[in-house]
Amino acid sequence: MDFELPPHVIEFRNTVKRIIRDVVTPEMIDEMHTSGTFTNHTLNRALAKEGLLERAVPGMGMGDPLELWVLFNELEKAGAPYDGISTSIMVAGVVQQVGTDEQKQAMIPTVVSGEALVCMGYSEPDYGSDVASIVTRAVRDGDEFVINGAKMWTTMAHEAKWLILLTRTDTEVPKHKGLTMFLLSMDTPGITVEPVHTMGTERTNATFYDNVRVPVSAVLGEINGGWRTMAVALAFERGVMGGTNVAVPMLRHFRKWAAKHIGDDGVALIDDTLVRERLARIAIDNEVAKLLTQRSAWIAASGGLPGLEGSMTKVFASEAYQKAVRWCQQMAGPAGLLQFHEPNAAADGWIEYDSRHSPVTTIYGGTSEINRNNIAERHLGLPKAR
Amino acid sequence: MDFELPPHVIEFRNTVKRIIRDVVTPEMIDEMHTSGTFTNHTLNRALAKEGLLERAVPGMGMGDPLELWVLFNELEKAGAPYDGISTSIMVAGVVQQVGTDEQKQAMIPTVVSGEALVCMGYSEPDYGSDVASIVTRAVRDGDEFVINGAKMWTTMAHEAKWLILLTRTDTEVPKHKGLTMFLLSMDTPGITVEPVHTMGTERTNATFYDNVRVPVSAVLGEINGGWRTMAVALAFERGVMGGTNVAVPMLRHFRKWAAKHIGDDGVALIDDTLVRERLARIAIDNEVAKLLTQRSAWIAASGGLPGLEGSMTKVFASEAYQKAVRWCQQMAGPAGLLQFHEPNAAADGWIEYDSRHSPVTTIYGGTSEINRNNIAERHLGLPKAR
Amino acid sequence: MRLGLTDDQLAIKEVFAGFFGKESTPAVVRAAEPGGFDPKLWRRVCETGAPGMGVAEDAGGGGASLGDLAVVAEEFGRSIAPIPLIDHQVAARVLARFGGARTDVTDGETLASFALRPAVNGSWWLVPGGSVAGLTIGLDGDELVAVESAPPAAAPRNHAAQPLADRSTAGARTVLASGDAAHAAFDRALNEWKTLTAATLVGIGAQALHMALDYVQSRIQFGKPIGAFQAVQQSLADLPIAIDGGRLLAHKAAWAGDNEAAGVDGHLDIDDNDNSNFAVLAGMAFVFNADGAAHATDRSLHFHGGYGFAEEYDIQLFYRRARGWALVYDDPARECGRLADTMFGPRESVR
Amino acid sequence: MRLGLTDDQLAIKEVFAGFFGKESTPAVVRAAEPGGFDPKLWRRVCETGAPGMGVAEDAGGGGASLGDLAVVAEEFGRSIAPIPLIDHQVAARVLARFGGARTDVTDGETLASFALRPAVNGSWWLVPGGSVAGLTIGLDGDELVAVESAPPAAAPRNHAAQPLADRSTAGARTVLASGDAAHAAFDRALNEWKTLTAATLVGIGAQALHMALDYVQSRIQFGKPIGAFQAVQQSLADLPIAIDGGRLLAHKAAWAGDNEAAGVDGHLDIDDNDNSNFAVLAGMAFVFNADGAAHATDRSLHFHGGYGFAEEYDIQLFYRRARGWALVYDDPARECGRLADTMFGPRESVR
Repeated sequence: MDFELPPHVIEFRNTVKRIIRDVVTPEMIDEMHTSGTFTNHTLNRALAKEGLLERAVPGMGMGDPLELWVLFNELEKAGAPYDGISTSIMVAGVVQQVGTDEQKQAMIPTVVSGEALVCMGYSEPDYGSDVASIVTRAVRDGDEFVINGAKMWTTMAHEAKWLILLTRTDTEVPKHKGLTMFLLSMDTPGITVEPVHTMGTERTNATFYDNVRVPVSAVLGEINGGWRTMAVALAFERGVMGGTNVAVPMLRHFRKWAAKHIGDDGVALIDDTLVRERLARIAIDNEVAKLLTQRSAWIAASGGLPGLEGSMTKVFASEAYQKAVRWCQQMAGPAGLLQFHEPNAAADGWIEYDSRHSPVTTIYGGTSEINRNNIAERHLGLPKAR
Repeated sequence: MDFELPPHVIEFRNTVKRIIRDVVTPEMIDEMHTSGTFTNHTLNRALAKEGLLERAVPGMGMGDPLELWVLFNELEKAGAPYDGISTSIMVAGVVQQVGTDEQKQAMIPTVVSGEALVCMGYSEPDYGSDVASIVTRAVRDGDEFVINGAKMWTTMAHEAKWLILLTRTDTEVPKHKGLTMFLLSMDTPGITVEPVHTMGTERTNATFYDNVRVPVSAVLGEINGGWRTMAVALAFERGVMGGTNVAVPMLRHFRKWAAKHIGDDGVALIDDTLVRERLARIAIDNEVAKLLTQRSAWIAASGGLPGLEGSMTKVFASEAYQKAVRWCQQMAGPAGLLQFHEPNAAADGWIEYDSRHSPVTTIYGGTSEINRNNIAERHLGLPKAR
Repeated sequence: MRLGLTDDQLAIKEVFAGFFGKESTPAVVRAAEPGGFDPKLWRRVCETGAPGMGVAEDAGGGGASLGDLAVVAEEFGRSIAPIPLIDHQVAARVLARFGGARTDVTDGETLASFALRPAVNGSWWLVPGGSVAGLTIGLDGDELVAVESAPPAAAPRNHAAQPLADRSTAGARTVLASGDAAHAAFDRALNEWKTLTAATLVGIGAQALHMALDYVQSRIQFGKPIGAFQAVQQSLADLPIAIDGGRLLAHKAAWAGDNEAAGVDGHLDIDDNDNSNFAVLAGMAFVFNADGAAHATDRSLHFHGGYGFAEEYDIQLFYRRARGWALVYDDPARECGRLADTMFGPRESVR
Repeated sequence: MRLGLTDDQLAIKEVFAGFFGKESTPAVVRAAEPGGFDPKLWRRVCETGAPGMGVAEDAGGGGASLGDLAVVAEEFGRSIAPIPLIDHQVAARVLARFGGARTDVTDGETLASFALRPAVNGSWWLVPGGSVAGLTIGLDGDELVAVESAPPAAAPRNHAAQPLADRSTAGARTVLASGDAAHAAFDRALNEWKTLTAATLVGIGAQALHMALDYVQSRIQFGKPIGAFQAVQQSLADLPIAIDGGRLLAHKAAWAGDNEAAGVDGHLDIDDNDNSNFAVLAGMAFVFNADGAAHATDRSLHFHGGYGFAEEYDIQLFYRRARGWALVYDDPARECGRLADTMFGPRESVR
């Protein structure tokens, strides 16, 4: 029972905090919400410049494994645009683990320098939770594969230099066993990107693959080993790269606003008994979400694979966040409906934004139902129920 | 949109209220909790004497069909011991609908006079939710059936004169089609009753049937038509015979206590902001539970069969009650732990009692899960999922 | 006792279900964002008589009861029509009640709105319909007034794309009532607004359930429609309960409101769960349906998966309105506090 | 950073899991109802050294940290042992902290209890362990005192069959601390009690989940174990999350408490979710685990079906203790109010 970070990780955290303080301006956050693209080149480069991205890549051995969690936890708490680099660093870790030397040399330096982003093509229009059934085909043609199909939710595809793409290479075997992952450049001819706008402002994409030709050397991992490559990615992510403490900035934004929002009766909103109880419960859940995330980071740093722990954290944190958002928007009353830049908006519009953002958090990266299935079957040992 | 009862039903209600006022004493309620047997002969006879039981029996045509609901709603709100007569009146309705003249003449007068109670033998140790699979056998032997088996949760068996018993008479057909219901006297040789005590104080029973011989004339409904007879019983019950407004007396008990319970700061508990919000939400749910029940009564009184509406009411009311109990026990703090007759017990011990009683309400008469399955399949039209 | 609709109400329901289903499609709703007002749809709804249908016949209106308006409101909610219909109906009824019925308001030619909060420093904060209404009815100190003034050019950007605006108490000002009468009239109108908003929220919730059922029956994952999984079914099974319960409660509030208007005072005995008090039922209906519609749209969006979050799908339109159309009044928890004051009496032991 | 147990703690866990599993079976728990105290079990637990293990070594105790005690508490909770172990451990630590360590208390020969509330009119209300303790530690005005007096004959009948009693401040009275020091010592002890109770509740929840899993895997309905239905699985899947989260929180509180005792003050920055403050973590652990254990036992009982409600099944024993062992202190909602005072500052705009 020692919850304190080791000194060198504290130093790492202080560096992250300093960079955030210096680089992440309200204007930067504003631009991210206006553009819908949750990445920022200035921030990425600033982190890269001090070697933080390199240290965070899993398996590179440059920093303490806890630093991956610390980096994204600080970025998340600050409300900074980090979606681009989180995916990129995770994929860099996958390439480090299963990629060829050629792939490593081509791709990793571009990511850890903060110059290049990576996007992921897993889900398809007809296959979301059931991703093992995807139908985008990659057909061998001599030394090449020819890829045809469509992907959904290819976030950052319009900014990324790299793409990892899950395809079906064998239709004659059980569905998990006929998948192959590719690492390719977004410049490859035949790729089209169409924006998909969301209620949370964030832009994602549909991507289309029309006779996209890649050399056999673009296979990431083994041919027909795509499911395994995806599992490596998931194991790296394990819920420690952001997404489990998003209620922290919301509580901070709300608290600051509620302290200066004086009702007609002269009482500050923060002093309302019904508000205080709910804020305390949000703070408790934030602490628990942090501890569950910290546990995954600790297990990973100790050489374990916190897969189910990540599922548990994700279910808890996303549902606690949604509850917290509902409470905050209700407590704010009409002010909780006003958007960024509107006078009198609760917490400068953050509450309204969180209310639009929160629904997706129990959907992406595995719905709560899929995660609960996994917990029931693999953690509790109950019979398979689907 | 007219929510007012017709004048003659108001008069009926006033009569029920008067009898309750005159007959239902704190001592009577206390005796019910001490004995664990939730019926009272004096009350039953008082209701019978003024013809109220007779009027309430479904299908007898003696009173407005709304009166069934009104009778049990008033008894429930008063916290009176009514479990015995509610089952009895329901079964009297079944006998009225599907029984032979002989059965009607033998059984109904004993019930509507408040003299005899009825118990029900449906569930078995191994079959609760899956009641269609029960294995208590009834085997034809000339003009008789010989019954062997065991039943669980045969509440009132130790007080009842009559028993309706679900048995398997044919093992060669699909399970719903081989069931037969019997109406028999509890005096019939071969029946043993063993008490089963519950955390809610209420006593129920396990009953055992050892070569119990009954004439063919004891069949209630058709041979192998037991499922249909049970459906008639369910249709009569339809959630209007108590069980959906049990949070009403709890709120009343809590409110009265909270008004006189003064904290160390001199503030009455009822004036605590956190208490007031929760009490208001309980009152809202009580109103909704009443309206949903009233709807079932109205549909039935208009000639409809409110089966799914009854399921919906039951799920809502029982879960709202459990939430309300949890809140009340928490709001009461340590006083909410003290039982009847202990000094300083919250609401004279009612809160502690409700906390022990409430768990069963989402279990008996169809678990919430079974009811939700039914709603999903039969009301929402979703595919069968079990 | 008759808990369902009268034959007349069934006819009203059919007419407005048809009207809104045809005129206020999701495309129309979407096109009216972010301002939240479609002038063409308003003109069309005026042709149906809906804006003035709640005004007494002798004042030139349709003479509809609050119960009838609740039937319209549910269909309005089902289509989340981009017009401030409820606000206008409530305002028109207030005007007529104080002898100020105006043909242009009853007809809907002049759009009226009702300020949900008393004015502070000469301004009514976030009046629903305020960005498009030429006439604002509201409480200003101890006076209930109608103020005629030009609406602002635009609404502040808001969650539900509602035509909201802060409105000044300055302008061509008519005093409708003063003193206790003004406060009573304001309370009455606010209770009508809560009741009709509750019915609107029932419609939003019912439509969200309908959309969820469509989606989960057609979306196949793991070789089955996702609606065949108990994980989905158990969660969706709660929705019709809350919708039906919420509708009964909104209807009972409307019935109690009509009784009150007819001079039949309601009864309130919480200890006996016996309650026909308009103010209490209106508050209850608001709280219960604010929660119910928020939950129904949340579950429906969730079971749409990623598509539910995509702007091009319709459920997000409902999700946002389920929240905005209720919270423009207030936090349901604070409304519970006010209900407690009525149900359990004032906080006597607290200074 | 090491979130798991140390090797020593793993050994402690094994010893006490074995002890309670063997000595405090459900039959033992049941036999001790309604009084809630098994003197034989208390004597046996004294042999393990548990009553005084949290007392400093130089005061004659086992020198265990609060973290070590939390490990014991979880196993104690898992077996819902009918002895007031937590209360005694907290009381013994207070005594020792003020130089009043007594061998008879450290050994457990004299049972001590800790009053969770300051005395009012010369009486401590519902002291856990109060019906059997010969020594009561509590706050009386501005003094922290230890009062020696004979316990009452019986406990009032209560939900969890706890050995509760009201205790008088009269008796052989030793003042342990006065003024600010007394209040600080009381707060410290109360935070220890909350932390250890939180760990106890983790044990209750974990055992309730264990019992649910046993039952749903063996109970067949519709031709399958009921644990094969998603309706059951989805609901049970929440339990390990709350249990693991609650355990981490209780352990962090214990760690912060040990730091505080060692003179390392905690840090509190809620805006940054950075919190090592003992008082706040203890309150959080209490609230979170009071809710968690109540929920876990509720779900476990529910999935036992009718049998869960039968007295002869064990889950009802856990259900009642999950509530009683927490609420004997207070409503978690009120504890949230106190946490808010620390986390967000006092209510300055309210007189």
